[in-house]
Amino acid sequence: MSADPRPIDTVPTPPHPREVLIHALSDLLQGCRNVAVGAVSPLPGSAALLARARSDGACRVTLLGSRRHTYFTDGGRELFDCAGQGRIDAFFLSGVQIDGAANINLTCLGDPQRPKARFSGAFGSAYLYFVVPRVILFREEHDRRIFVPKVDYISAPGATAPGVWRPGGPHALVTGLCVMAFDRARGRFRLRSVHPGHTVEEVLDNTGFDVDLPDSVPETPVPTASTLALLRGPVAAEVAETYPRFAADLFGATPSH
Amino acid sequence: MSADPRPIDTVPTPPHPREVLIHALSDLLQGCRNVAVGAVSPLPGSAALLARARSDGACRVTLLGSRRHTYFTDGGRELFDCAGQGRIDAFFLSGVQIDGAANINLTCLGDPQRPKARFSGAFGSAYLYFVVPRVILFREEHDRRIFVPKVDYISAPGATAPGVWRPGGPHALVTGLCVMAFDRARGRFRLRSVHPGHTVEEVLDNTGFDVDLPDSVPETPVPTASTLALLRGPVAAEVAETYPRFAADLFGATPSH
Amino acid sequence: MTVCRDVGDLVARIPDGAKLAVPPDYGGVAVTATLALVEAGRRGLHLVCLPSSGLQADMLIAAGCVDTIETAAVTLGEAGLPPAFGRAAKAGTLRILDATCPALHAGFRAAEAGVPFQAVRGIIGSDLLRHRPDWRIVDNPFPEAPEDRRIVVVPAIRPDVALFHAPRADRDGNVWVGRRRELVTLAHAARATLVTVEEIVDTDLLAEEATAAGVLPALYVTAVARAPGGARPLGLQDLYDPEPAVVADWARAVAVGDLPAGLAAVRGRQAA
Amino acid sequence: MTVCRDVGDLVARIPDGAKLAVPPDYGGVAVTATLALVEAGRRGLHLVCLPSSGLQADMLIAAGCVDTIETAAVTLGEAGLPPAFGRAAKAGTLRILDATCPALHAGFRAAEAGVPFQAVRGIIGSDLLRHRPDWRIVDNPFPEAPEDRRIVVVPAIRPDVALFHAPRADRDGNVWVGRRRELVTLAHAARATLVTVEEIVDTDLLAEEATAAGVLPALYVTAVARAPGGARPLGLQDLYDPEPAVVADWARAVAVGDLPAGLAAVRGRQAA
Repeated sequence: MSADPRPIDTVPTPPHPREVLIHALSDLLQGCRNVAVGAVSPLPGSAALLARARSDGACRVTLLGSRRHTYFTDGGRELFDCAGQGRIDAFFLSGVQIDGAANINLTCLGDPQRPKARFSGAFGSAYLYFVVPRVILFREEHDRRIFVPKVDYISAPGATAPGVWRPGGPHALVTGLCVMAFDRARGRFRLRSVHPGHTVEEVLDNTGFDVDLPDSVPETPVPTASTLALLRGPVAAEVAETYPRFAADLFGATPSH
Repeated sequence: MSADPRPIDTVPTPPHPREVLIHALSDLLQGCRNVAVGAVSPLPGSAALLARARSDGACRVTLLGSRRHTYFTDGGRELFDCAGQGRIDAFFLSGVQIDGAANINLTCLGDPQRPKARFSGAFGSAYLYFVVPRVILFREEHDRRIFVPKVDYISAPGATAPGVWRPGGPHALVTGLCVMAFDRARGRFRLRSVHPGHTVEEVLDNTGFDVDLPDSVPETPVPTASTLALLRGPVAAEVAETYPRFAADLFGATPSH
Repeated sequence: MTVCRDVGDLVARIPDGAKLAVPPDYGGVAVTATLALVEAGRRGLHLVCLPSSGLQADMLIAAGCVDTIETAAVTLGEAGLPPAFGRAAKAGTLRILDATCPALHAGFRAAEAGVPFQAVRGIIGSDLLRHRPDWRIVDNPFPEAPEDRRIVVVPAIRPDVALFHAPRADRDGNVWVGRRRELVTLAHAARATLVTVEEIVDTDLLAEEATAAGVLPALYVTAVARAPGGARPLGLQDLYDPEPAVVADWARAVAVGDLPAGLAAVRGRQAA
Repeated sequence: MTVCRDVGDLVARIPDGAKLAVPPDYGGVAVTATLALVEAGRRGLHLVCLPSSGLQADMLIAAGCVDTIETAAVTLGEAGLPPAFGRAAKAGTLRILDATCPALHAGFRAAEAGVPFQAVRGIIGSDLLRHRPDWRIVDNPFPEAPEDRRIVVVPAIRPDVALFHAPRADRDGNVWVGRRRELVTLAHAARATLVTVEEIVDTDLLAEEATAAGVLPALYVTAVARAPGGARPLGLQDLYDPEPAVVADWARAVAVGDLPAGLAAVRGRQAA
């Protein structure tokens, strides 16, 4: 059941910045048949569920950590097997550092033997980044500590030397400020759009690597009223099943049981 | 329930030649913790169940094709995985031809491209023969068509060139006439015993390869009265679950449900 | 996932020349669908068995549907060697890729894991290897012991279509397979998976944890069709037993070249 | 198969220095048994995670039980990085073998299949590989495409002991794991498998086909012990949910060096 507390006939409140993000992420999933989302990823998870709701049944979503949105029955390896079979069209990755060649660092800062900071680790990134056709990098914060010229540790590389089979790789980067597309041939990011209320200068000031710039950079599209209703209604209720606190905070939603 | 139709207080009828065979096969399984038996193998299956009954719970038996005596839940590969893990101590193989180097042929006679006769195929033999420590070759018929100088097609080799890991291999050969032990170091069979009613000459006359002979060849031991009672009682009833026709013919037994 | 109108509709998705993967005779063979393939006059199939076959392979070979069979064995159990297979083998009219069970499991497992090959112990020294140029001996990068230097690797087996019969599916296409997990592997490895089932149920097979453990998810299932008794005269799990007398009827008829009588014996065990 | 008197009895079978394999925090962690290991003062463990860990790894690291951890990640979920792990990593007092999930699955799968290695896609170009001399790049004998020439192979992972918690076992030692099939792989790969369970039932878990599909057979199970609530404060399948507040209590206490308070928070969720 939808738990949107707002009466239907009022004008919707304008999109929250996170709703713009979810919408931008969701747009990047168009045409995907199977999208998988890692654990503890409420914004990508919401985006995937929104993409599914907009796909008229064509898009299947697997949320790791969700009971309802997990179709797997072969244990923990099935996601990786499934991706290796070419059945997963899109996946989200993040990084404590991300550089201009789309290398991501999920492991440590400084010398790996005596790191200045240590993080969780690579999880499946060093593999999924190679086999999933459309990997979307996502990090809500956007500053020069994160977006660095060169990551301290390559947990998963953005590009690969010749001789290695790689049907997948980086497709785009979405942050709290902007959307960048990744050009695999050039091995560089290109600014695609800047979110409402932010500027190209703000993006460049907060990015530690070079970004290709088009002649004019459009504003990131915001969801239409009907998409927003979809997001705040049935999608929010589905999100709440896996991320109750997140859904309650952003949408005022409770799980649809 | 035992279905032995004979009253308990009569003197047991003397062992049937097949009961001697079952007993001989069972003796070769002493000390095994896990014995697996392939499909359509009533005599080895009976031997394994007799070994289990005599082991005081120490020996586990997996009969492929039996609902009750199959412990596997990971599909068809589990037997092979399990053997590769070193968990299967003994297995039975047979052959349409077997030669003096313990090569077995389950595939064809003549040129494989245009065979004079074709048989079912290798099944798992080309693997299990390498990884199961105690492989017992069994063929009830004993003649020179079967026991040949050199098999036409090596479905599974008795010995292996250096450089190949092989913890398993041929242990013994049991036929309707005799028991032979296989000497892996010499790569040859040695006659161990001849079944009651048969002679060393009969064995040699019907064997197409050279066999090492000890100074004196004992008679194959027959089951004691208590072993016979065990075999004809509870073991026969278990055998009947998987091989009803065989158990009815040999023991007059019906399944224990 | 499509629920097909009937079995004919389902097998229409198997083109001539397809690499078709099937389970063993004791593991959920789609016999009704096999009859439909025979009736449709399918040609040029590359049949790959995980790891063996029997009645199903012989039906397809007898009807001229098969160019190549890749298998560890073919057997009708007590009824012996499948007669059409035996005749084709001797005549040299069938390409036979003899394998051994774990090599087939390894090939399917490699496809399942999305890797190009898997290692298999044993095999070296057998004549199987001499007739399988697609199998290789490589240096073992991780020897267990000094003498452990050479090992066989087999390529991933990626069938065009996997075809089998199972007790039930739900409306989403989730399929109950229970302990017959080679059916899961078949589906993981294949590009398309077609399943006939005893029944299509309205409940979600993934809803209950106890049931979910034995379910192949709809994600891997291309289409299903209802075919009650669809594995007869072979058996189906704990639902019905194989009928060796009918298999023997097949063998007797085909041994004397009477394919119509053989097919009639099998068809006689199918539901109307 | 042994039914142990209690959990202490069970963990007494894990020697100092053992290579100990465990599931992820969401997959049936034996927390009661982990407390028992801490209490027993076990030392020098090589912890190998299929494919990650969190609270369990941090408990063992905080208590000084672990020399080496081999894992794709360590995380307490919303409570962030496990503090004892983070401290040991920075101090260089813990040998960390960083992996990626499918490489661990591949290593266990190789052990399961009895082969010395398995290939894994990807990885090449990551710094993981620079720090894993036990992983190799080899020539791909079966390229998918002309540029598909080099591939990573990882060695089989054969733990001395696998340890996990499951809903139930029967008297023979068959263990219900349901969809958590990585527990099956852990047991197949390990030399010994120790399982704590919510309950030991008198019925045969293999008797019913519907139940059998989710069962790890006793063949692989060395010993079981009853430990109701034995995964708390982590979750167990559909039986109980994880308790992130308790995990956060652990993290807070250990972050300020108060191991006794951290252990008390966890122990407070165990049955008497």
